[in-house]
Amino acid sequence: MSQQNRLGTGGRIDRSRPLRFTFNGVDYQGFAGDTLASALLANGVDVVNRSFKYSRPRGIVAAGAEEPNAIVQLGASEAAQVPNVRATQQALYGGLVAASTNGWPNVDRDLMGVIGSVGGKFMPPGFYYKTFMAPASLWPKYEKYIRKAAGLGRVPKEADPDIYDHINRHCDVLVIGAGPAGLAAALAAARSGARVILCDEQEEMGGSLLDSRELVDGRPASAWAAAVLAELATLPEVLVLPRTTANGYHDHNFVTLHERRTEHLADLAPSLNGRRQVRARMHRVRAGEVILATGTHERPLVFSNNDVPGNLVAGAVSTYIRRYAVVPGRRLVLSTANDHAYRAALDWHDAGREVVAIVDAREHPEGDLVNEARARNIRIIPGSAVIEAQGKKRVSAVQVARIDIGGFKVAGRVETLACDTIATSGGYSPVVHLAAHTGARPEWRDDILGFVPGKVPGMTPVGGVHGKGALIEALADGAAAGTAAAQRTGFTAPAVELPKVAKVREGKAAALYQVPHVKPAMRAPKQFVDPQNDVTAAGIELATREGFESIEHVKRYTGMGFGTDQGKLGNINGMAIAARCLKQTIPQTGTTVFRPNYTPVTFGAIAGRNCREFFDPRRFTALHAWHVEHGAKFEEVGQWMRPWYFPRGNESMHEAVQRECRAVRESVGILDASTLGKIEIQGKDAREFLNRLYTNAWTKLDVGKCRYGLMCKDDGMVMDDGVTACIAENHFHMTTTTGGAAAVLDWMELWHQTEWPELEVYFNSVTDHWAAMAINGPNARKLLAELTDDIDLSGENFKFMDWRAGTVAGVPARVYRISFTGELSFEINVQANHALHVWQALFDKGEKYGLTPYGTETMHVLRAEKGFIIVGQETDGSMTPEDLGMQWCVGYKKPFSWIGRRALTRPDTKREDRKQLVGLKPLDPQLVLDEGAQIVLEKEIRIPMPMVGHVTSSYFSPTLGHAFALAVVKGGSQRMGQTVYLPMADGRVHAAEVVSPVFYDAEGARQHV
Amino acid sequence: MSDYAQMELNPRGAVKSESPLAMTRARVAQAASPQEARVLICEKAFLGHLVLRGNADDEAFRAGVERALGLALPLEMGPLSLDEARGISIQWMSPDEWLLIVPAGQEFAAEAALRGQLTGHYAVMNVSGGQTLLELSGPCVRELLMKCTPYDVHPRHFPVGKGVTSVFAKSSAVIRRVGEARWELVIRRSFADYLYSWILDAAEEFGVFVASGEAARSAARDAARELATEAR
Amino acid sequence: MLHIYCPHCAEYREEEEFRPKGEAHIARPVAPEAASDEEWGTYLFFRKNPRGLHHELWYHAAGCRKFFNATRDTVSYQILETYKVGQKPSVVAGQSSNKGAAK
Amino acid sequence: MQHYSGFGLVKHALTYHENWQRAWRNPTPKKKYDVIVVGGGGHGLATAYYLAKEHGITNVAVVEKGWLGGGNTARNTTIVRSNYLWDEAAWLYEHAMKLWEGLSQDLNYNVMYSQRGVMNLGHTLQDMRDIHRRVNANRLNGIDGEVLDIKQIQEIVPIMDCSKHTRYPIMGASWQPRGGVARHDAVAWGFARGADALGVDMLQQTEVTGIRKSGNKVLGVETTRGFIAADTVGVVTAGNSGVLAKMAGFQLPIESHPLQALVSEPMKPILDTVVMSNKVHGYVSQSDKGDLVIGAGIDGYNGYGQRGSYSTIEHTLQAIVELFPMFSRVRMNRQWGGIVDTCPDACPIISATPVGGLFFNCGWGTGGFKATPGSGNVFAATLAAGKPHPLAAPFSIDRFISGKLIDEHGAAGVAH
Repeated sequence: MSQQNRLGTGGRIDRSRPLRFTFNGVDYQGFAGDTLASALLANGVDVVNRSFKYSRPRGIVAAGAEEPNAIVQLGASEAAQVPNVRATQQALYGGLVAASTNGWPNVDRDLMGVIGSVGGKFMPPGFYYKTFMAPASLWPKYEKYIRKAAGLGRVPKEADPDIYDHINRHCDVLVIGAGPAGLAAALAAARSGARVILCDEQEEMGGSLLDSRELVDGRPASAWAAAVLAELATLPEVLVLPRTTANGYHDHNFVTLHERRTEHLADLAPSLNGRRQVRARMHRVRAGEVILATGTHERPLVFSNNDVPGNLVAGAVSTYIRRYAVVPGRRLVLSTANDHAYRAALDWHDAGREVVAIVDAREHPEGDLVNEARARNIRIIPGSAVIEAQGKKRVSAVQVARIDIGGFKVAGRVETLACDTIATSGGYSPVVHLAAHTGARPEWRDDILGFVPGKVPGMTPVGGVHGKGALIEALADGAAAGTAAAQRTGFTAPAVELPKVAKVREGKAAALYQVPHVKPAMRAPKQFVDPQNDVTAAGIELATREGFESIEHVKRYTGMGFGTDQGKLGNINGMAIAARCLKQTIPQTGTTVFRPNYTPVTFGAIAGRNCREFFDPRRFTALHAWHVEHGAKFEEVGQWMRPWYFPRGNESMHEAVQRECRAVRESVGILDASTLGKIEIQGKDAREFLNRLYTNAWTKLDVGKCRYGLMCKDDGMVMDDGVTACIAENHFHMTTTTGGAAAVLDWMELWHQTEWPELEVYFNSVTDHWAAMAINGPNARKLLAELTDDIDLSGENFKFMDWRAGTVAGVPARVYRISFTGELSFEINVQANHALHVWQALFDKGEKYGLTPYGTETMHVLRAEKGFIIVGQETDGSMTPEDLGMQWCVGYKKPFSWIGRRALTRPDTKREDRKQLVGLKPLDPQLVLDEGAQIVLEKEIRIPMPMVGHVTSSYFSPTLGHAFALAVVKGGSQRMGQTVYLPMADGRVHAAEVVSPVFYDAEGARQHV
Repeated sequence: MSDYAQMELNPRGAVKSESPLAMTRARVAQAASPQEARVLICEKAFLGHLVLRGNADDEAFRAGVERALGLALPLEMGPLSLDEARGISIQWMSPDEWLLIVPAGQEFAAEAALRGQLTGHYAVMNVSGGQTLLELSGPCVRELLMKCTPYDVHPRHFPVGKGVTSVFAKSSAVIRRVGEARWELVIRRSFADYLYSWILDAAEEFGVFVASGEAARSAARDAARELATEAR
Repeated sequence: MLHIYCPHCAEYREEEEFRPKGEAHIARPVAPEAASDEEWGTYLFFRKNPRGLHHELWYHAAGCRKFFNATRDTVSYQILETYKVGQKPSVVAGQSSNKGAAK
Repeated sequence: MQHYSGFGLVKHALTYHENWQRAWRNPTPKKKYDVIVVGGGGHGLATAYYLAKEHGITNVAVVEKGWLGGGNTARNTTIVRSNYLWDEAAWLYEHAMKLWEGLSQDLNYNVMYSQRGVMNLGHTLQDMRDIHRRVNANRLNGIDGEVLDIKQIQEIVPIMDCSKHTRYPIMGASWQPRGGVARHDAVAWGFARGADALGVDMLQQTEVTGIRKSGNKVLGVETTRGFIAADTVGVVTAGNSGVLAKMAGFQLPIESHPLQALVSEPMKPILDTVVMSNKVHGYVSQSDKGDLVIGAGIDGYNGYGQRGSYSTIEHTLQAIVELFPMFSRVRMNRQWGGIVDTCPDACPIISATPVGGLFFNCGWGTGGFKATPGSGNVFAATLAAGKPHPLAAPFSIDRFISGKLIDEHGAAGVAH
């Protein structure tokens, strides 16, 4: 395959390493060191895509991040697909497969283009707001067709096989951009011994040094870059990150760097030494100082048909020639408003191809590069600009005319010049994006015709982004900033000796953005501002005409800057056009706010390794392996994996739960209660603290006793509950709900630290320290008796709500006689390392009692039979203790106004018709009501109808022999015996009787045996 | 009756104990041999972990702690009080909180010693069953840690002998640097499986060896030293 | 991503270690039962929510587990100081003074 | 008002689009208006529109410090739904939903309200209880909704990972078919154009610097363009409500927080519905342009900076990749932040204030966009009558004193 545009010599490609690749199904060859874009240009591929709205053929415009057109679908296999890859930033590798994202059936013969050229005139900005409204019923159909046209690339149909990760970095000086200013800054800072990170988005570091015509210390500029990089590599505290884009600049000098580690090698990350490699890594950098050396983006000129393939920005032409040895055409016309762009014509000429003319908007171009052009006898047409390109899939000619910039009109005869390539330059926009991320508004500078970064604490812009684009200035600016930044972070930086660079004399640039046409902008052939979104100068003019006068309105109405290049190429031109239409200056028109990302970042890289098992921690008890081994199904409660039920054989959940329930009520069952939050409280004011924290009183709880407590927030709503034991006079052991443990401890610390620091008390979590095993049922005592000989288990000496220390199965234990089932129950707590031993010992001895492990579902049934609440199920942040019928747990007479007390006397909390906890007994005893069913008072359903409450918990009780539920009902305590109705989605209406929430053993005889 | 109840929680007789990683170790395979691994992981199970609370401004409290433990109470975030020979360390956790780690089985004695020396407002809480200690060694440990914690682990910021508490993956951990390329993590029991799995996954690219038992542990340590020397 | 100086740990730590806890120096009425519904509602829910300097409570959740205060600009996000609970801020907004609010 | 239609578009094309009229005027402020609406976002513009259209009050100014629709209207994820739990909230949002359904025709401006359905996922048993509770309540309030099982979810969103291998496997979902998304900017512009046509003055680049009172009665607003008098002032300034309240001399039970969102690059449509998950905390839809529009969580600190913390974005994308593993290779184009004014009960305030003639409509938190027409409609009625519209009455500031909160936090399942 020929590379007809490749030069025989020069460039930074490796001709000894040819690489084959496929684009739109055609095989091509490029070289190592190419980008996909340079390889396509080398092969003379003109049309790389079709535009979004008008489906116009589009070619490569730029050589970097600002490229709007060359957006391709990458990937040889389904799982490897990557949508919207910018060909100018994709390194070529052997076997690369890419295709255009738009165009049907293909980019060269595109049928949509016909529609675009005919229908385009009916699609001005905002056209969809003005139509598709009648009839209203057809909008979904219209939308379907609108959606058909949407999007660029496509999402892979398979899950991503690659992995990603994050790394946290801290440095003294972060230098973003490894062009001349960035390298000088990094070198100066690094020589001080400071921790320096230097990153650059390109495959190779050096920035403009890699395609510069200038000499540094008498040698090619790239040699100086190589020398600096070599020195940096020897410094231990320096990290150099190529292929790494600073994509987001966040508060307090936190910068995210997106490092693409394998995308230059293959579409799927190859393994290394048999181990997986991450495809991309996000460096989360906290920097003492940031040096912004992001350079500039060249602005193209806006003229008619400036989107025909063969139109490039001037700097890109130089880059392709000098860096990749690719001349993207035969005959060049350069249209410029500044000196610097003359490089394109000089490089083109020196590559042996024809420069038809340099069209310079300035009346009297003067400068070193202008003189060089003159010396080569290149025709320079002053005071003029290209006003229109001709050609369909490739430029065939240009129309050039003398223009009056101030008067915005063509001021002379139109001349047609045959050519196949147009290079343009309207000037250089500092890459201020990152600085703008922090909220700093860019500031306009008339002298450089561009916005420079606003002030950001700890950030120094250098080089092009600082308005110092000339090589000699950039080097000095960077070195000075590097030294200063190192000093500010506490290092002494020896001065860097600047290399010798000749000063290039340049004439003043002209402020040209949109080139006037002989026709008014609304009637002239399309003049593209943002080619990816097909935003034209006429579109911007129309927007301002319709009253969209803020630049944000203009952007949003036209879509300008919303492409994947985020307006890097077009935004300033668009603003200039809006300013012209509104008869304002550019700074009056304002700038738009740039947001992260600077260039798009893979979701996977941002997610890192935090998916699947690492998405959120799973917490396990010391007995988890046993539960797994015994077939438990698990329910997750606040990160904890709790056994839900233990099915035997082919048992259904219902069957297993019924069996487990019966075992507890009839003999003995065991629950792993280790997940309950446990907080150790020590200090002489522990009791007082509990008095203030809980709704009930703690002053008189004796050592060896336990008490249930309810906690409210200060709005009077229940937040948590649990049992707290008095271990010694000033020593308590608190339990909380499984999900609430951390929040309760933080809550206690909050009140102690901010409100009551005078109380002498300390808290600490001991949740993980203790494993807790609750044996429940009439045989619980007998079972425990077989494993302990130092605890008197008799009913008279170890009463309900007592706790005792002793030995269980040879292991020191605290045994709490507390019950969440209403049965005789002992909760055995041992140091978690010994839990499995005790658990197994219980099963060894428990076989004869049919000791049955049970999970949370059975626990829920059993506690609901007793009317015990679950915080978070019976409560939802809007229930007071009184709503729950738990007045018995409220210490109205406690002297200190405990947390939540005052709120209970607010008008709304005093209402008698608040929702209150009740029991429901379905009239059909077999019917288990739906949890979440709404409750109404009338059998006849009419919608809308008033609801009085809902079912919070609902089960079938094998003990009661019927279904039952807990519910909250407005004025529920006054409705005992009343029938309420529960309308279902399928039209059935269930009926239930309002009853007490305590269904079983209301007098509590069983737990007191 | 005393104001506080202290309890020996270790059994007298032979009882099989399980560290927080017992289940996880069985689940996770060793990834690399000690020779090629650049990260070595070893659990130091069953140590005594105690939380000590008290007023650092109270001279009597400080003196009492020193008498009880033979180690000075660290008064600021960072430097550990460490006696490697005796296997005892005290780490500042908060202005009024310290983590005391003692050899396996000595937690009761340590608590008793403290209670014997301290008066006034203080607290000692045994948390030995609730956490475990992981030793990480090898030339790539620092880079591994950078993937796990936002805390700056650079030697200039994290010299040998320092200990901090910070975010670790999506949980938290106590991070201590006990040698040039030797680090310790103190992690909570219920999060141990998650953190351990996370560490192995994050360390995959370096090659990771899981050492178990005392012999393997010392072999691992030797290998780590060698590698650390090479890396320099 | 804020970089926050913990006055207890005496160094800057990453935002992930902390949790914001809203406005600082909100005093619970000393005698809640004597407080009017308005006073109680104000204490519970009504906040200064300034655009500019904000004295706010932070919790070093993954560090020393201590609460402390910060004076932070809610527009620029610059933190002007952090100080311990019980201390007063040294930086207060000029016009929109929070005088007397510190406790 | 120039009527918009497909036919008109063709006609204008023939004259090179040179004859389109302004969508709204750029008037000089009058000395006095009957009503001033402070805040030219969606809610404020809707308020002005309905004041003029439904109450015949056309001597109205909308005072906007920046550009119309430039606050949260321009920065949200455009989700519209009405499946709220509590009656008061459900009625208000359903009122809005009904207005959404005819809004393009009413305004003669295509707001592209696309009823593609909103799915709220449940990942735990309690999530499912809450979903059943909410859907049952919605149904009895006349709001469409159903509970979906895994198979039904998979039919609607085949690309979502409904397997057991995710960290929080999906257990079910609620589904509101009438929910969807709309084109956010168009909503502001449509209301502005409609209000302008009825005589409302849109005063852009006019910042309110003070609220003038006489005793306890509002007289008008001080602005950067001078004093403007009005008998009635309605403040609809979202994240800046606290600042305005301070000018009027009182506090609100509101805190302003950053709320972030992001979009991917545009891709061929692959997701035709709105998927929301409170548990893993991510929500996503795909716009008609092809970008995935993704909402992130609220940052915990107060902030007016229109930016939040990066860790919030990280977590959001973890959630999205967790739900849609095939999105891992998709790339995030742009993120941004809004300022949300959040009330303690996650419900808005539409209320009279201690100052006579001064009303506030704020505290919408993350729920503002979907309420836009309903909020404007009931607020207009409130301003016109000088007392709360019945749907607005439960949203009075007094509820924070009495304790009658409408707590949509826990039980509603989702807050967005």
